Amino acid sequence: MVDENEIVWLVKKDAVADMIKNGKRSDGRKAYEYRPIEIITDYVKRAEGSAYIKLGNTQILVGVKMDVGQPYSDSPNMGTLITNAELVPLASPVFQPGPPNENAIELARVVDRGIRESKMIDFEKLCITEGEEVWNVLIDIHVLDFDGNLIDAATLAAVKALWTAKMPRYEDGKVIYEDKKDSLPVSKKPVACTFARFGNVSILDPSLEEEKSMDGKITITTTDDGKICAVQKSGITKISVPELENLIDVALEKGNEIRKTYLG
Amino acid sequence: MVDENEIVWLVKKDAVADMIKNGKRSDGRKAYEYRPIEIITDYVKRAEGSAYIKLGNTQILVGVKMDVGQPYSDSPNMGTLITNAELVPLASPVFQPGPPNENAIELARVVDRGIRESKMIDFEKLCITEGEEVWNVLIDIHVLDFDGNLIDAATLAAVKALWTAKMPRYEDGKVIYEDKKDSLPVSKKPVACTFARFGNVSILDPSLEEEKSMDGKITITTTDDGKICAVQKSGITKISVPELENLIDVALEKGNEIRKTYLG
Amino acid sequence: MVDENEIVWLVKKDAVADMIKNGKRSDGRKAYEYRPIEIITDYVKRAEGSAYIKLGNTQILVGVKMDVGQPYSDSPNMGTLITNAELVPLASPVFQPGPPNENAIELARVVDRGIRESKMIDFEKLCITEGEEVWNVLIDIHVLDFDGNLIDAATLAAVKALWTAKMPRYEDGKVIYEDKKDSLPVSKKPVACTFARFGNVSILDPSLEEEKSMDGKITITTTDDGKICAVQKSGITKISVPELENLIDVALEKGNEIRKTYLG
Amino acid sequence: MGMKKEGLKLFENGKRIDGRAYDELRPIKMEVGVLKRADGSCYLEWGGNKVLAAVYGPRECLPRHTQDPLKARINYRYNMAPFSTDERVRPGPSRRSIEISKLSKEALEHVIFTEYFPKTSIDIFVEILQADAGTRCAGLTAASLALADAGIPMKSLITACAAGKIDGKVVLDLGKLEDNFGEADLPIAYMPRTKELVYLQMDGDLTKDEFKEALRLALKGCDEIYRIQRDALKKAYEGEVNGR
Amino acid sequence: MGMKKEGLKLFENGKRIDGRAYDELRPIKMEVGVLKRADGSCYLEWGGNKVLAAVYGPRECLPRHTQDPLKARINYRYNMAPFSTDERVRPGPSRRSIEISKLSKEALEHVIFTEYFPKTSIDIFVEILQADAGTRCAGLTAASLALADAGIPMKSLITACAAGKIDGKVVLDLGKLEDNFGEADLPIAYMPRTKELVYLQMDGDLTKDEFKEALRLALKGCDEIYRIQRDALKKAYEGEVNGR
Amino acid sequence: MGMKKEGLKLFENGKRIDGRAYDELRPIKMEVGVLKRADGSCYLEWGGNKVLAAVYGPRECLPRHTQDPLKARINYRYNMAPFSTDERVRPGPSRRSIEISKLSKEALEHVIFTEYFPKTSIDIFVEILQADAGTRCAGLTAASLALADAGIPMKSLITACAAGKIDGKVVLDLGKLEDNFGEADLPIAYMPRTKELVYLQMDGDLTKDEFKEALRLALKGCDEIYRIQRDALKKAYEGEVNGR
Repeated sequence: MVDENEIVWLVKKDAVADMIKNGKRSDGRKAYEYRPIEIITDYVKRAEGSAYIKLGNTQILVGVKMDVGQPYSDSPNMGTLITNAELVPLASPVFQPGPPNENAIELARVVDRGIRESKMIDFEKLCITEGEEVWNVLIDIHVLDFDGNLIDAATLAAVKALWTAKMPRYEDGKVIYEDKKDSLPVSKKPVACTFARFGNVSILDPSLEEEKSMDGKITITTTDDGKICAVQKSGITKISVPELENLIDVALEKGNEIRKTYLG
Repeated sequence: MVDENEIVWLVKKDAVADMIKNGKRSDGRKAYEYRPIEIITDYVKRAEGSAYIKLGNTQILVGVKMDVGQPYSDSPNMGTLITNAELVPLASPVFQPGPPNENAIELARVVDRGIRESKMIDFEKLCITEGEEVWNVLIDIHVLDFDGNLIDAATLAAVKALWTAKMPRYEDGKVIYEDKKDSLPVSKKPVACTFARFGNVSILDPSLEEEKSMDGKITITTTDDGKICAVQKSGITKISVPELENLIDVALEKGNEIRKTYLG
Repeated sequence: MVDENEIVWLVKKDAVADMIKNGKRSDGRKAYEYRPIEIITDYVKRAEGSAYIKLGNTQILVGVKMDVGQPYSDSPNMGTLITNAELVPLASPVFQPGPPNENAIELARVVDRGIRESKMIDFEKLCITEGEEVWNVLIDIHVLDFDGNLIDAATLAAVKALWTAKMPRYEDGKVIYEDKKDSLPVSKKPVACTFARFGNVSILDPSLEEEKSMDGKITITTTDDGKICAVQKSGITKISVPELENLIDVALEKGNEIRKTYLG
Repeated sequence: MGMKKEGLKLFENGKRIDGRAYDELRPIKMEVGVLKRADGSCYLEWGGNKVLAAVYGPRECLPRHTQDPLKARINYRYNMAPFSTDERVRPGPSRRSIEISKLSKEALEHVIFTEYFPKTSIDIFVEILQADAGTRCAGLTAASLALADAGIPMKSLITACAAGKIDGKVVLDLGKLEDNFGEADLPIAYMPRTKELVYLQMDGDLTKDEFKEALRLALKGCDEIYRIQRDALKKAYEGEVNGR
Repeated sequence: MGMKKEGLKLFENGKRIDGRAYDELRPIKMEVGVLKRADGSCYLEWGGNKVLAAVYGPRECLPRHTQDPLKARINYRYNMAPFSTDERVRPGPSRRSIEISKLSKEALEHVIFTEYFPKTSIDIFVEILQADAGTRCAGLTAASLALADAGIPMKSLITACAAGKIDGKVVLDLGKLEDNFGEADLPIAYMPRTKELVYLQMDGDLTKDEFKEALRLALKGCDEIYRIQRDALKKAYEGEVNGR
Repeated sequence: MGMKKEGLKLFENGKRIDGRAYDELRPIKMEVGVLKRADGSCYLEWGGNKVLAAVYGPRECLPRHTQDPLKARINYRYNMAPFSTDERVRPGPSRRSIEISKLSKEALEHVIFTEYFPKTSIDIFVEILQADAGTRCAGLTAASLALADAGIPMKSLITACAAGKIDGKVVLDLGKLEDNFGEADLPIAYMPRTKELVYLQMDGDLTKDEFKEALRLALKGCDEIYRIQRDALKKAYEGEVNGR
């Protein structure tokens, strides 16, 4: 049944989209402008690293935990990385309890890919004994308040948490969480830029209202050395090659700005 | 929809509650009187220990199994205890197949807490090799016929099963279940007393009919030396401090009676 | 609600059953006649062994994978066998995604029993180090197009895949899948014959149309040496002892034919 | 089937390892009406097996979309208690218990007049409290009595029993050791009047003649068990008549 | 309870290991209205605990067959963030979190006027972001404020606090080390006006007198925390009035 | 991406490890209408990939509460057969397969006229029977043909192909070794007429110029594959006309 609310919503959705196609955003931002960003590191003491981020009204807490386990058989001298995202129902009326759905999985995988493919973590330095014991790095993305663009916020918080994390000591087969000192072997600072698509128009950092009206979105993750390390199109949208190339330019430029301001 | 059955039930529920508030129970018992209890030990030969209990029309079979595994890293020289309860659909028209729901989990945890916190099991004596191999004690509560007050019945049967259990032999990394001899390292005899609450009135050992009409209940588990080792309030009830202190006195007294009669 | 389609279906079902009770099959086959069979082995290169089978319009792909693991404690010098069936929703409008339901589990278990009880695999030869490392044989039944009689088709393909499989090398605690040479230690060729039951009439190799109209079915698995190694009655049917003995004769005879033609 | 036994003799001097003759059942006893909450119930001991069966229904089949407008839906849940065997059984359905439940349900569906109770479910729960060999037959035999105790109309009672092969000899009603080290097992269930089979499985290694002999023995076992079933019902009925 | 501590002194010279007196709470602060999406929310710090509570509802209870025609359904989900403890917590409900959620839900159900909102659900989510000891009390205290912030009508606020025993001494509000090596823990929640208990658990080893003393201390703790709750609500209300 | 290769040369003397030129596809063949039960189907071989796609629908979308009153619901299930890779794949969805299914579904939802079939579902199932590299592109290409075979009206076919980087060189259509040890992978799908992208992922390490070159190559690959798709449909259509 198409109920009244749904019709109201379809009208509103079209209005938001029309405005954006005319170059306007309801909060007055420019097409390629981020909402205000606030980051607090070491938010959670039990984690090896953590960062709370507020991007507009989106709030996320990312924690980095480490433990020791076996390496994968095809990379016996490398530590491992697992990234997990929980869209806990505290953060939005539409999030449900239960195991991660396809949206949570996609979020975790896009963040993971940006970090992994940027090669910001030197996994060889996380090997303890080749073929036997390596450090596992576990990134948990805990969304607290959902107001759009989780990927960019979670990537930024995760990179910040990795840069500020301290490794626990490992002694006699036990991880000593009470004694953390060394930094993680990290270099590079990948930054994800997500563009919402309305027809052929793209805007950076969509708010929840914009996400509800958009056709889809494209995330481009870049690194300090001007390279692209991950791209993801999501939702029911198409893009032409010239427009994609344009967004890459924007992502490279905005990535540098974010790096300078928040990961400096 | 409020159907007719439900209205009939609400009326009946109020009638039961009113009667109890007037000091009467439909089966003629006094406020602090248990239904008849019957216990058969060694009911199941494959278990290391077992006890069948009939409390009024509630029937439960508790089995104790043992195997060998790794200790927890924070208690390397101690055996472990796991208590599990299955509310199998054979026992009641309202029990559903599937993993334990919150009621089954609460039952298992309250029974477990009574046993664990009474320190009736000397877990250090269940260590085989420190940090490597210890005995695991697994208590399974299998409810057969549900007529109220599972916690008291299950606790009593579990304690009885632990006291009558015989440990299998452990040889060359294998548990020899065919050869059981030694008793478990047990002392103490914790007894749980559960009081149903109707407004500010409390009655001991509620039957199913009473449980369906009560606001909630309070379980107090005591040990031989006159101590309290576990308390749990459950359901939508409140209690004042003086009434709680009164129930503790009753639980201590009734606990001693039960111990003398059934765990002597 | 009994909808119109259902009534149409009930009429059709009765018509199919009546015809078969009168000794006729809609595709013109005799009571004990198989549909055409086509087998392609080594269909999937990544599997150690594989066979694609087409039985009428039923299409199944069976793959055999091997890896190394611990033996069961009660047979420390024997390899292991696991048989799994996935009724993937690609194969039929009524198959649902999700873990195997009772039909998929029964299919896997009947195929497994035929192979296991025929003793066609010499599990002792799959032992690498007694009590520590043995080969696991994993048979996966992947149904691609469901037109009836999965058990016979899957058993035949599984036996063919086992006979044509090549074992990978095992070196320094690693399975080298790039290097496969030796055959599996197999002898015997179990063949399953499934009879659909319509009242007291039995027909071999039911098509989907026939399965939808039948009361139930009986599978008899026989081996080269004229022995019976597995029997399974399934569905809501009964059978008299003389009729069962008759079906055993047919299964022994048809089993030999299939062995000669397809497992020669 | 199929474990190596290394020197263990299962059949020697005409006797089995527990002293039984080749065609002798283990001791069996049954009692109906043992549970208060269930609509029908039966407790059964059979050798070392201890089995409890309960029936609920006919009752409204929920969730509604699982209702059959033309007949009752039969559910059967065979479950082993965690402490019923030497190695603790993990709670929850296993592949084995799912298969046994399916086949047992189908056997009972054949005899229950399901068309009398459209849109309802009849739920049968079988708990194996202690397991020797032959639990599926014990469960089905008990379930059949629990259905009778619940007053569910049936064409016939169902009686189940197995025969098997040990040391090359076909025998009735395998015990636990015999089952572990035996060469074949043939569990069946029949309808006593017509002797038609409604449950049938076999695994192992039997010639055609051995199969026939095993069938014959299993049917003979069923005959004896059917008598015990009738006695249990009679006893319960008399109890009822006498106002117990 | 019950870990061996080997020489560690938890109570010495009238002081606890973190310097507190026996009847002293850890530092506590609370703030309501911290989340945009939720209908009500509260952030609470209590010693090393960091807790966020959110309330959604009353809203349509789905799926429909879970609706109660006479009152609102209360759901409570206590959840530990994976990075909230030294050993990473596996996401998803544990037996412990299911029990805590059940008892907390029942405590709140006692004070919410559920009959005002038939067929709806009121969903309470508590995330433990960083865990010290006492998270169930911290969660329930925060949830109570989040309900107030959401404007859900209640008979009373709820305030929760625990007392316990260390080195044979009854003390207020156990910290993490005290909880690991202590001898008893008694978490309660009360309704401030009547001082009646709506949440009550205990584990450990207490004589009757110790139990009474622990209750007395826990109630005293609740009194203090209730003041902090009222201040947090007042602050939020003033903010609102002043157009924040 | 990202495994260490230690001395292995992937690109030498203008040739790749399997002898292909930098801009050369692996051999591809397709056939539609290969399954009897499905409404549409396609079998595709692409290098060492063997892929089967089936389409069911439009059919009633169940359970009902998942129906969309304004359009068809598209479901896409990418699944790897357990024996499709060297290490057996555990049955059931993985995080990887859930992501691929989501993105593939969205690509197809862009071209299917979903508004023609409100309240229905169109279910697309892709089974990877043997996996080389590039299974997501192979699956999507096959699924597009299966939809055409099922007669589902679409704005456009979809054609998918990937480009990547090995030994610093941008090349078309990575094989398995190239994928394991390569430096980047860029799978795309386009609509042939407009050359707009409806599927787009990338991982690895590309400069902007390399990215443009990879896009150019992938589009060229799509052009070739689109021809093969059309031929497969033509062949099926002719077969049908000729009464096959």
